[in-house]
Parts: sequence; C-alpha cells; structure tokens
Amino acid sequence: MTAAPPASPVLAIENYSLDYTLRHGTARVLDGVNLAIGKGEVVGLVGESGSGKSSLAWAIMRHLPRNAVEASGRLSLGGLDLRGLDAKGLQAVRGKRIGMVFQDPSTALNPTLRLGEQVIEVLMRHRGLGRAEARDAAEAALAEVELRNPTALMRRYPHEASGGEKQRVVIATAFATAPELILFDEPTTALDVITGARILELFARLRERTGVAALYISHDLGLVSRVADRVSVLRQGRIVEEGAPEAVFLDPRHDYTRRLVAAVPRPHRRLVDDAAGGDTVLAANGLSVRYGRRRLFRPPPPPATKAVSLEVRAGEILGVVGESGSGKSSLARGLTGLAEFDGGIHATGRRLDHARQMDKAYRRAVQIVFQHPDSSLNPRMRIGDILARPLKLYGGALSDIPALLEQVRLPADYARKYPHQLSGGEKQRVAIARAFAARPSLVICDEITAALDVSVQAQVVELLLALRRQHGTAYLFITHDLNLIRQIAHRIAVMQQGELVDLRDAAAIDAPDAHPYTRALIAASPAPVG
Amino acid sequence: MTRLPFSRRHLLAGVAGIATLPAGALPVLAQSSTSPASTSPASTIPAPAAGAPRRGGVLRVSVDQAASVIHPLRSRVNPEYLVTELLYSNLTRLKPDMTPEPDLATAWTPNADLTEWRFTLRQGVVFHDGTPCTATDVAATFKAILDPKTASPARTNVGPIASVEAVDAQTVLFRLSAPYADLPVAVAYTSARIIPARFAEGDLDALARQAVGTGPFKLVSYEPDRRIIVTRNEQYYDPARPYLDRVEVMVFPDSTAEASALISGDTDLMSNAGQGEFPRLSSARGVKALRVPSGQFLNVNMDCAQPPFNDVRVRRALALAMDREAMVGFVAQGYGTPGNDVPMNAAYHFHKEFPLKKPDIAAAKRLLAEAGHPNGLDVTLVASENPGTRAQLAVAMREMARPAGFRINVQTMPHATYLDQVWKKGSFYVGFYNMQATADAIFSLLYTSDSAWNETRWNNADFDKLVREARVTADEAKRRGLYDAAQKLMHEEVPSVIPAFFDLLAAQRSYVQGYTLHPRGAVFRLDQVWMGDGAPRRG
Amino acid sequence: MSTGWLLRRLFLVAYTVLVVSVLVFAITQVLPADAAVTLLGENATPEALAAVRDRLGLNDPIWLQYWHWLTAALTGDFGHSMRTGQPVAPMMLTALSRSLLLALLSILLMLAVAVPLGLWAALRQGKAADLVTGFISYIGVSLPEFVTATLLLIVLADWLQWLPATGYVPPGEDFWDSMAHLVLPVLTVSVIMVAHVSRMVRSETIDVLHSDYIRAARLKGLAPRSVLLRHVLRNALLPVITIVALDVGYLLGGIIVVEEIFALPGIGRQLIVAITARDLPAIQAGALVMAVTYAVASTLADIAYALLDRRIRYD
Amino acid sequence: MTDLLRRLLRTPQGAIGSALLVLLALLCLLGPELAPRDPEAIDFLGRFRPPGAQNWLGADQLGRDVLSRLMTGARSTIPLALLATLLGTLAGAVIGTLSAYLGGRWDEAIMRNVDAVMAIPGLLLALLLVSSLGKGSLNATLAIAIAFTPGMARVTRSVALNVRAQDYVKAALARGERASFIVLREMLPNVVGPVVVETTIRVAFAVMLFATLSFLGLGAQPPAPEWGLMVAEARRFVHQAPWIILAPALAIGVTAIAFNLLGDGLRDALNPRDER
Repeated sequence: MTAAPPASPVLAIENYSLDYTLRHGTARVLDGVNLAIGKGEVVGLVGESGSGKSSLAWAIMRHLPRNAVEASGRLSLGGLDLRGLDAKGLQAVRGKRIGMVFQDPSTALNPTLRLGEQVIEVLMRHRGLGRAEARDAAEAALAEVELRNPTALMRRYPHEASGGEKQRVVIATAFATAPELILFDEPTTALDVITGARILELFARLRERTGVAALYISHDLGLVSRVADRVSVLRQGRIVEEGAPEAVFLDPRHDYTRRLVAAVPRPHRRLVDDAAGGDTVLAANGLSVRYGRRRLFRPPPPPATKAVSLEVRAGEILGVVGESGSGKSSLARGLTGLAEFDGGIHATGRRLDHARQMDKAYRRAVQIVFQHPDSSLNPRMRIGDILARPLKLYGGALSDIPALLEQVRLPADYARKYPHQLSGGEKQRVAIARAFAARPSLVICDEITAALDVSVQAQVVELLLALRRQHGTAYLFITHDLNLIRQIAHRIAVMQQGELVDLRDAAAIDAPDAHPYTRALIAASPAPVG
Repeated sequence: MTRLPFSRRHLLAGVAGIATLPAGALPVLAQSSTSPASTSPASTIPAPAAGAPRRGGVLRVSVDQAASVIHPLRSRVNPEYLVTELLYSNLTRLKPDMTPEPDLATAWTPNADLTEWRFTLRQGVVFHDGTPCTATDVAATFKAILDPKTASPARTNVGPIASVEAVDAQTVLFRLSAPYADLPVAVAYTSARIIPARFAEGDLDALARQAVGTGPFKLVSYEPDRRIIVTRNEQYYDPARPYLDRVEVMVFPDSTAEASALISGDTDLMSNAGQGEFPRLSSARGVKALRVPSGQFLNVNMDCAQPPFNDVRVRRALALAMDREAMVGFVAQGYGTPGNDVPMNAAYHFHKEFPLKKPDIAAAKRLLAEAGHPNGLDVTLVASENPGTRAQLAVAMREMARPAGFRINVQTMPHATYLDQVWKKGSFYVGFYNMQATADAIFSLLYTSDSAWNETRWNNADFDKLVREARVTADEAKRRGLYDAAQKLMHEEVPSVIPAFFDLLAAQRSYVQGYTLHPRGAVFRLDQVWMGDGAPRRG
Repeated sequence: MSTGWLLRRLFLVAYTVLVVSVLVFAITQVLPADAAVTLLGENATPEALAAVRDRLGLNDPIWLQYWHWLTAALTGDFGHSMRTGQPVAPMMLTALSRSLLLALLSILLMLAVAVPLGLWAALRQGKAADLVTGFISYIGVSLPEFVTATLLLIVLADWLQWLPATGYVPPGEDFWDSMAHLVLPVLTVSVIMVAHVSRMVRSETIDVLHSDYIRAARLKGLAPRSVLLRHVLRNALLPVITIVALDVGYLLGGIIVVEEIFALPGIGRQLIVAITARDLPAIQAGALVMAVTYAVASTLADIAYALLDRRIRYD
Repeated sequence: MTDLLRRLLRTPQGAIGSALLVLLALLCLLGPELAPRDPEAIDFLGRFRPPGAQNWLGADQLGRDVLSRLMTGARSTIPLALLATLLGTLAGAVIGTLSAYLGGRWDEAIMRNVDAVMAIPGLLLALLLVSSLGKGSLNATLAIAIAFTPGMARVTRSVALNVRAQDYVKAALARGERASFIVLREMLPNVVGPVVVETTIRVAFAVMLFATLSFLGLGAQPPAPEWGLMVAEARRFVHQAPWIILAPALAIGVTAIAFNLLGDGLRDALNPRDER
C-alpha cells in the first residue's frame, strides 16, 4: 500500500470544478478536485453532508442535474475522456466499464421486477448474452456474492428479500460485467450494523478476487480507513487532505480532518466517568408494547417488545442498542405513553398499568427527544412558542426561554425564528431544550444523533453530557451505534427481535459471558484504526 | 350504418315552407266545419302524392317524452296517445276540423232530446288475438272507463254517460244523464279506446304490458324510454290500410337531439317540434317542416276564491299588463296566435272574435290601487318545468307586470312535484292544455263549477248556465249565441290569463306521404302514412 | 393478498350497500311527492288512493317499510315502477348493462388516449408538447359534460353529420349501428377522464423518472427504450388503476348527464326519469345499483392492484 | 404568507389562475353595477340579437342582454360554488381530522361510513338531495356541500394521519397536551396547506356541478342569471343563436380553469419539487 498517486490511473480526475446554477446566482459544489485511482486500488472519499462527495460520483457517472455547470477539469477513464462522451458512448461505459453500488438497495432496485430479471437485463446488455446464458451467468454472479440458493432468489421481488440480500444483488450486478472501476456510494449506511459488516467482508473478498479499482464514498472516516488504500477528505467541494488511511487518521494535518477524527466515537475513550445515583427514577416491569388491535378477518399483530424489564437510576445513562426492528423505539413509545402497553411502569412513586394513567407529574419527569430534527418541531410555530409549551404545562416563566436557549448554546434571538430557518443540529438542540424546559429526571433520547453528521453528533452528545452534569438528569439513550454508547453509557441493554437479551455494565459489554448477539454486534462495530 | 344521407339528399328538392313566414304573418283561420283543408294551412296537407299510396316500408317517428303508459284507458300524454292510437280503435275519430268520422262505429243517431245515442258497429272487426269485437266489448270498455277505480282520464271527458248497453252484437246504446250534443266527438277521446271485454271486466292491469286492440298495428316490443315497435295488423278492418309494414316510435327526451336525428335521416317524422328547433328544421334539406294553428295554450290560473285574486280588479289589472302580441313572440317564438283570456281561438268551431286586449299599464296600476294594492302586490307564480315554455311565460309575465306594480316571484318545480302540490291546489300558476275537440269539452274540463279540473274556482253561475244550455242545444245559431255569451263573460272576468295560443309544429322527411298535422295535438293517423320515393329501406 | 383480506373487502361492499340503502331510502321518504298520487295520476279518487296506500304499506312506520323493502330487495324484488307499472329490477338490470357498455368503452378509449398522452408529456416535461397537453387537459377538466356533449352534438352530428345524434341500438341488433350511436356519449364521458388521467399519468411518470431505481437502471447503462418500457411504464401505470377506480365514481355521475342528453336508456337516464317522476322504487333501485357498481369496481381495482403490485401486503 | 404568494405567482399556473380569479372577483363585486343593461329586462324586438354594438354578447330568447346577465350572474354562481365547497371542506375537515386524531376503532367506523357514502356518485347524491330539499340555489349549495363532505373527509384524514405521525405531535402527546390543543394548534395548521389545495380544485368542480344541477333544472330559479341555468335555457335555441349558450358555457369553463390553475399553482408553491 502506498500513499502516492498511481502512474497510469484507471480513473483520473484533474482540476475538476462543478457549479450549480440556482435562482440567486451559482454555487460551487466541487472546486479543483484532483483524484486518481490506480489499477486494483480502493480510494476512500470522506466528507460530511454537503461536502460534494455525491456530486463527484454523479459527475463520474455523467448523471448531473440540469442546472449543473462543469466549470473546468478533466475526467478520464483509462484515457477515455468521459466529459466528451455522447449518449451512446455513455451507455457503453455505464454499467460495463464503471459499475455502481448504491446507498439504499431497497430504492435502487425496481420494486415491480423480479431480482433475477434485474441482473439478467444488465448481463444481456453488456455481455451480449442470450437470455438463457444470461440467466446462468446471473446465477453464477449471485453465487459469487455468497447468496444462498440464487435460483430461488432470482424469482423473488425486491420486497421479498432482506436488505442484505438486496445489496448483494446490487453488488453482484456491478461485478458481473467485470468493470474497471466500481463506485460505492455509502453501501452500508442503510443497512443494519451486522449486515453492513458482512457486506464489507464480502467487498474485501471480492476486490481481492477481481482486483477491481474502486472509489468508496462515505461519511464514516473510521469505516473508510479500514477499507481504503488511500483516503481523500472532501470539505465544501475541496479535497483538504489525502494520504494513506493510517496517516490521515492518526496524524491529520488539516484542522477539519482533525475535528473529524476527534468526533469519531471510540468505544474505549469514555466521556463519562462518574457513577450513577442509587435511586430508581423509572422501572419497567414486563413491558410489552403492541400496535394495532385484533380486527375482523385479520391475524393479530405480534407485539413490538416482549416483556422487557429494566430500570433507570438517577443520573444514569442507560444505553439501549439493537438493530432496526428490535423494538428499542417501541420501548420509548411505551414509556412515553405513545403506545399502549401491557405490564407495568414504576415512576414518581406510582405504578402505571395503562398509558392513560400517566399524569402530569410523570409526563414532566419523563421527557423524550426524537430522531428526526426536521419532524420533531412544528413547522408552523416559532421556536419561542415551541419552548413555551412545556413551561405553560409544567410551570415556568416565559422569561426562562432565553436561558433555555442559552443552555443549549443557541442565541436568545432564535426564539423568534421558525424551524425551517435552523440547521439540523440546531433543531435538535431546540428539541433538547424543550425536553429540559420540563426539568425532567429522565430524558429518553431515541436515536437523536442518527440523522446528524459525525461532527454535529459529537457536539450534541457533548451538550447532553454537560446538561446532565448540570441537572443530574438520567438518559435512556437509544442508538444503533455501539461505539458511541460505549463511550457514554453506565449500563447497556441489548435488544433483539423485541426482547431484551442482555443488560450489563458498559465496561463489561465485551466480557466473555455476554450474550452471543451482543458479541456479534461488537464484532460488527470494530473500533476505528488507532 | 344503415343511412345513406348523401345519395338521398341529392334526390330531394328544397323544402317549401310556411315555417319561413315571419312570425305573426299567419293568416287568420277560416271558420269551417266541413273540409280539413280549410282549417289547415296549405303546407300541412301532404303534397299531392306522387301516385297512389304504396304499401311497405318502415316509419321511424320520434316523440319528445317517454310513452310510459300504453294502457289504452290510462294514457295521459301525446306520445302515449300516439302509441295507443296505433294499437287500438275508438268508436269515432276526430277529423282535423274537429268533427267526428267513423272508426269502429259506422253510424250514430241520437234521440230527439239528445239523451240517448245509438251507435252501429262495423262488421267483422277482430282484436289482435283473433276474437271478434262486438257491442259487448264496447259496453264493457265504457263501463271500465266510467268506473272511478280505473282512474281513466277519459271518465270525465266522454260526456255525461249514465249507462251503456249492448243492444245486439252490432249496436250499442248510450243513455245519458243529461242531453249532450257532442257525444260522437267525446267518444273519440284519446284514452277511450275499445278493449276486449275480458280485460275490461277482468285483469285490466294486464294491458299495461301488452296490447290487444283492433288498431291498424300490433305491438312487437315495448321499451317505455327508448323505442316501441309495432307491425302491420293484417286483420285490420280496412284492407287497404295501413300502408306501412312497421312503425318504430323512438323516444328523444332532448329536442335538439330529436331534430338532429330527423335532419340526419335517422328518423322520418318528428311528432312535435320545439319552437327553438323549427327554423333549423325548416331550412334543412330533405325535411319538410309542418305547422298548424291550434287551440293549445298556456294559461296563468288564479284562485278566484282567495285573496288577492278573488278581486276581479286584480285579475283585470294583470290581464291589462300583458302585451299579448309580444307574448306570442316570447313564449311561442312567433309560432302562435295571441290570446284574449278565453280558452278558445280560431281553431275552435264556436270561437268568438273580440278585439285583442292591448297593454295599458296606467289602467292596470289604477285597478290594482282600487283593489287595495296601491303599493303593488307580491305574488309567487309557480311554473312546472315541463314544457319549458311555462317558465318562459312566467318570466315574461313577471317583466311585463312589473311596471304595473306586480312583483312576481317565479318558482319552477319538477312536473311531478307540481302535479302533487300545485296543480288544482295552487293560487297562481301556469297551466298548459291541448286543444280540445269542442267548446264544451274545454269549458267543462277547466272552467265550469263542476268541471273536472276546477283550477280557478271561478264558479260563475251565469257561465255554468250558458255552457249547460249550449250543451243541449242542437240549433247551430242558438248554440253559437250561448257560447258567445260565455266567452264574453270569461273575457271580462279573467279567471285565468291566456295570453297566447301555440301553433302545433312538427317535421317530416320529404318522402313521408300522407301525414297530416292534426290541430288537436293528440291525433296522428299514422295508418294513412306511406313511404314515397327516396325513402330509406329499413330492415 | 389473503382470503381474510378478500373476505374483509366483500364485507365492506356489503356494508356499503347497507349504508347506501338506508341513505337512499331515507331521502326518498322525504321527496315531496305522494307515492300513491304518483302511481295513480291526476284522476285518482280518494278511495283509490287510500286503497293503494294500504296495498303499498305506505301507512306502516318508516322502519317497517324499510325492512320490507330491504328484505324484498335481497331477493331481487325491488317492487314495481310507479311510472310504468313494470317490475323495477329487470328494468334496472337492462339499463345497467347499457351503462356498463358505455362505461367500459369510455374507460378503454380513455386509457388508449390518456396513457400515451401522459407519458409523452412527462418525457417532454417543461417543453412545448408538455405545455400544450397541459393546457388542453385544463380545458378538458373544466368543461361540464353537458357543455361538451352539446358542442360535440352540434359539430359531429349536426354540422358534419358523421354520427347519429342520439338514441341507442343494442349491439346484438346491428353492431356497427350500435357503435355509431355510442361514439358521441363515449367521447363526452371520456373527455374529462382523459384530461384527468393523463395529468395523473404525467405526474406519476415524473415521480418514477425521478426515483432511485430509474436512476440506477440508467447508471447500469441500460438502453433508454428498455428503461422506459421495462422500468418506467410498469411503475407509472400501477397507480393509474387506483385513479381509474376513483374516477368510476365520477364516471357514474357523468353518465347521468350524458345518457340524459343522448337519450341512452341506461341507469343514469332511468334515475333522472325516476327522480323527475318521483318514481320511488326506481330511484331506490337505481341508486343502489350505482353504489354497488362503484363498490364492486373499486374492490376489483384493489384486487387488480394487489395482484399486479407484489409489494402490497394486506395483513 | 407573502412568501407563499410570491412563490405562487412565480408558477405559471398560479400567475394565470390568480389573474383570472382577480377578474372574476371584480365581476362578483362590481358586475351588477358595471353591467350595461338591466339583466332581467325583456325586449321584444331584441330577441336573438346577434353580438354587436347594442348587445356586445348578443341578446337571448327574451331579448335580455347576455353580457349583463353574465356579469350579474357571476355573483350568483361563483360565491355559491365557493360557499358550497367551503361548507363541504369544513365539515369534511372536522370529520377527517377528528377521525385521524381518534384513530383506531373510531377512525375505522367513521371512514367505513364515509366510504359508503362516497359510493353514491356526487352528482346523484346532489340530485337526490335537491329533489328532497326543494329546488333553489341555497338548497343546491347545501346539497353540493354534503356531496363534497365525504371526499374532503378522506383527503383531510390522510393529510392529518400524515401529520399525526410527525414527531412534534408525538412530542405533544408525550407532553400530555390537551386533545383540543393538539388538534387545533399542532395538527390543523399543518393540515391546512394540502387541504387548501384540494379545496381550490374542488371549487372548480362545484362550479361545474352547480351548472349541471341548474342544467338539469334543479339549481337556480329563472329568471336568475345563473350561468348553468343560462346554458340550460339557451340549449333550446342553440341553432338559432349559439352565442346565448357559448357565453355562459365559456364563463363556466374559464372559472373552472381559473380555480384548477390556482390549485395546481398552490400545490407547487407549497411543495417545491427539487431542481433535478
């Protein structure tokens, strides 16, 4: 592995600049980008949202929006000038010489076409095969990506396959035409942790076997540094740093890279060192959350969580991890009365058997912050009005609003703004301020950083910890990011298919007696290099 | 498609037309009782036939509303009369001059005081089912008509019959409750068709779906809202008629479409043409527009027993506000004659000509003030939607009466609602009536105290007396004198405002021969029609 | 799609019919006309009226009348028309068959025109062709049927004399003549639907064109033709099923006016005639037949959608 | 709000639609004052007068000035269509929002009945209702409002369900806010946008439905210069004087187009499509 650019690259990007014409002038999206990928080389491209990394991928694939203007530069694929290609030439390159693997396999596959068809059509087109040959080749390609029983899978529709299977189909399609270069656009982001890890393993094996060159695009610096031979860091359209992954990760030279590296969660770098209090603020006893109800001619729906029991102590950060569908968010909905539950909740000195028994005291004490900053604030209300609601409900003066905003490090004049005038991180801060306006003893954080960039996530986490130090609030922190939770939680609960399979101290999460599923999760979330 | 409009059109000459005359230029009718030619303008008489009547062919005649009832004793509207006339016979028939001619009866004689009438029936007539038609059937039919349970409109229209008796197979004797000169005309009434005794005395309702008559045609199929097909009755008593093999009665609820169908050659005869369509029909090639003056009228009925219309001055005021010449234009689009608040015009035998009432707003205002309405009068005038001319009349009356101080609020409603809630009950509404065969028929239908439909509750004893006397008077001159006096009374007292009479309008393809537009509006005589040169061949 | 789901759909159709029957029966009870007077006409005597009221059970309490009507209706007996004296059920079924012919032909014509038009506009989004189709479709959805019908009648039947103006000929009698009579009604009914559906096809197609999987298909280097036919078309046309099913409601309403104008003795015209004549049994049966038609059509559309789009899971 | 207006006027549909509607609104406000003649005055000599200097749009079968009737008639056509739609929308919005808020069994029950009523074609329902209530503009308004209610309830419910699934509503529920606050302050303002779009487009339908009812003789009463009634009355004379029918028919079409355009413009202004 070398950090030097290759001599005769498969793909060479030279001084490439791209503008978008908008209603008010033009915006530069890519600015003098230089990048080269050698034969068999994997180059990682890291950047946060808005950095231009996707635009670069579209530029290479020659799929730019109508308002895009290519200001300068060259894009060449093994000497072929991509910018000079006409429609016909382009179709001969796309899918044949450059393959692409997309972020979300469930939207990248045509929902009304059988999976097999979607591989076969590419093979017929680019390898000039007849239908029967293409079918055999497709089966072989699917076997290549380690899918069990490819024949059966080919007959299924996308919705009948799991996310991992679909991404394998997409990868098989990309590899099946033996392209010179494959673009990977965040191929694991939409997948669960364990599935994503398997896809990465597959990718490693495939590149070894085929020696294909690849551009691997991701927001996750830790992940890229594990798969790439070289890494480029993109910020606001410019490549600010490039080099070997270890070098970039361990010894970042640019300020931005340094901040980025610092924001990557590292399981062993604890951010919380105090212990939790002794009192229990909330306890769930055999909590089962069930959606829907029995209806005519329909089977009853299965419960989303099955008899979960746990308790949160004063000032404690209890992490809840699990994959999507594990029931961790349903737990939050049960605890906040948003869904009916069986079993009991002990809090504020009472036992609750139904959501409707939740009184003002309980609701004040248990607050929730949601995942999506865009939908958690009413777009028709000003920030000040949003923050005024808990004050009106639970007592408090409207004059506290500036202080509340200041507490989450927002200027006081934000009270007059509407949500759409705020960035995602700012909105999440408002949501946190709203929760803290009630002076709660427990705040349930439901994947609150999942939609945020790494650097913003670090700031929000830091804010939460500061608020806890100040108010002694306990958190029920729901996340899929094991590395993050290991940094902050006192104890970690692991959920799988609605059941609580493991609950232990954060320090003992990787102990040998942990549940096999916990161990699988840890294995799928390796600590970043360094 | 079965039509060949282009080739046919070239064969046809242009159409002559009274219809192209300007409105109002219609000659005043001669009063005559002898020849149909004198009561009808020249154009309604079929052009001299190109040779003798020819047998064969299919006639498509269009009607403007559904023939929902083909029961011969219960039919109520013109399309239904058209169908039952094809299938059944009466004792007598009404000629275009409103005098009777033989149908099933070949002769009739009254006793001296006009209280008994003896009708001699035609020999050898058979019903469609092959059974002979005798005096028994005739007697049974009239008994059924007179039975209130039958609910036949004919009950009040066939004269003061007390009893009917089959004297022998060929003779029927009518005994009347009062002397009656017009019985031979009355029995020609359009829902007094002769039916077999077994239906008249048995399952009368069965004739709602089948037809067993002695008419020139037999029923083939009956779809009330679409098409009724009849075929030639080979056993018809007149061996020469009918000339047509088949008649198809087509229902067209939309008059524009109905006219279009005739113009495009889809149909051959349009039994009733709207005034709006008439100019177009007149100028269409291959189409002959037909027009005949008639006693059909719209009247605005006022309840003479209730305020405000119980005051004759109010009624006169309203009558004085009307511009009758203009009304003929507004309501009949010029295809009509002005009315003088008397339900008869020149089409009637005993019509009395008065000078036309002229609009006099000042006089009307004065009368209204005298009647106690110096600040004007608010009234609601109801008009059924059917036909559309009712609303037209209401709106025109509203505007004409406004300067005189009448503030008329027009209210229209579906015909069924009108019949249920307003007709015979309301105090101010628009009525619409066909021409009747005789003066007595129209008076005793609408205006005498004992009339069938005493809408105005005018109940004028003098008028009643005059009408009653005329009924039993055989002497022509004396009778005319009585009717003149009766008309004068109505002219002055205005129980209803009758501002305009309608001409009957129709249209036919030029190749249709032998059709006469009958001023009664309810008589069609399709048995006399035959297809001339250029007629399409229809399966 | 499970049996449970199908059973549920059938149950819903039955429920719909029940609700509609109650509603229609209630409305006909307050119609301002006396059923006995309507039946006997102007010449009825009071005794005859009383006899008829008794025979029809008009003196019973309303709920009892409803119950008798419903139980009879379930056996297919909707009573006799007050206007013609004929049994209502066969009358309405014959009428329905004609309306269905009109409706089916209209839908076929509509699909044949609207789908290509919508696709074409979508593929040329923002260009002249798109704007022109858009403008025409605005006019199409903005003209009530009676205006369209009158205009078509004047131009095609009167001026050009290409087509018979009105009337109905059963297809079994003379097929081509029958079709010629249906052209104008079918055209009129189709106009609004063409305008509406082509707009929906356009926007669905644009949505599909912007979807990730179409982008993916293009980036896989597939031929544009194959992208259009295999990927775009299928996904863009699926929602059209639902739209067409929803339009059936509108279509049935439009049929009322169109049949009235073109003298097509279908269910719509029967209803108009029945309403103006206050023919209560006919109104009840006609309205019910229409509601059942709509409910069945939308259920069929749901089933078709479920069969065609394998994504939908009804559980 | 001004922002929305600016975006609306930037869409071609919004701009044309708004311009047409401003014109129509002026007609509604000032039409009777600006009309050159008395719209109800009959004129024997002027019957079927073709468009010209005396009657710019011609005269009808009673010699009434078509232009004056058209201008006066705007007031009896458009406001009632608007009123009918608004009533229907209001009723539908209350039912739909309530149904979405209540959820579960109640939602199911309400929506099943709404679906059942929707199985009766709107025109038929309106016809039956007007026949029962009696003819007249106000009854027609009411009938159209009732006929529109189930459809609007469906639309509002689906929008409201969408809004109800938003985290800010969940947050309000978790906070223990009163139902009225959640429905009125959290949900309704966010439901309004899409519902306004739907309503606007429905006004076009209402104008057409009104005209159709009048055409079938169940709407306005003569001699009212209501446009649909004008078309119905003129139909008999279409061959003699096509201008009598063309003028009101076009007026109906233009009004419907204006509301359709405005609705589409509003839709685009409320959710701008991405630039791609």
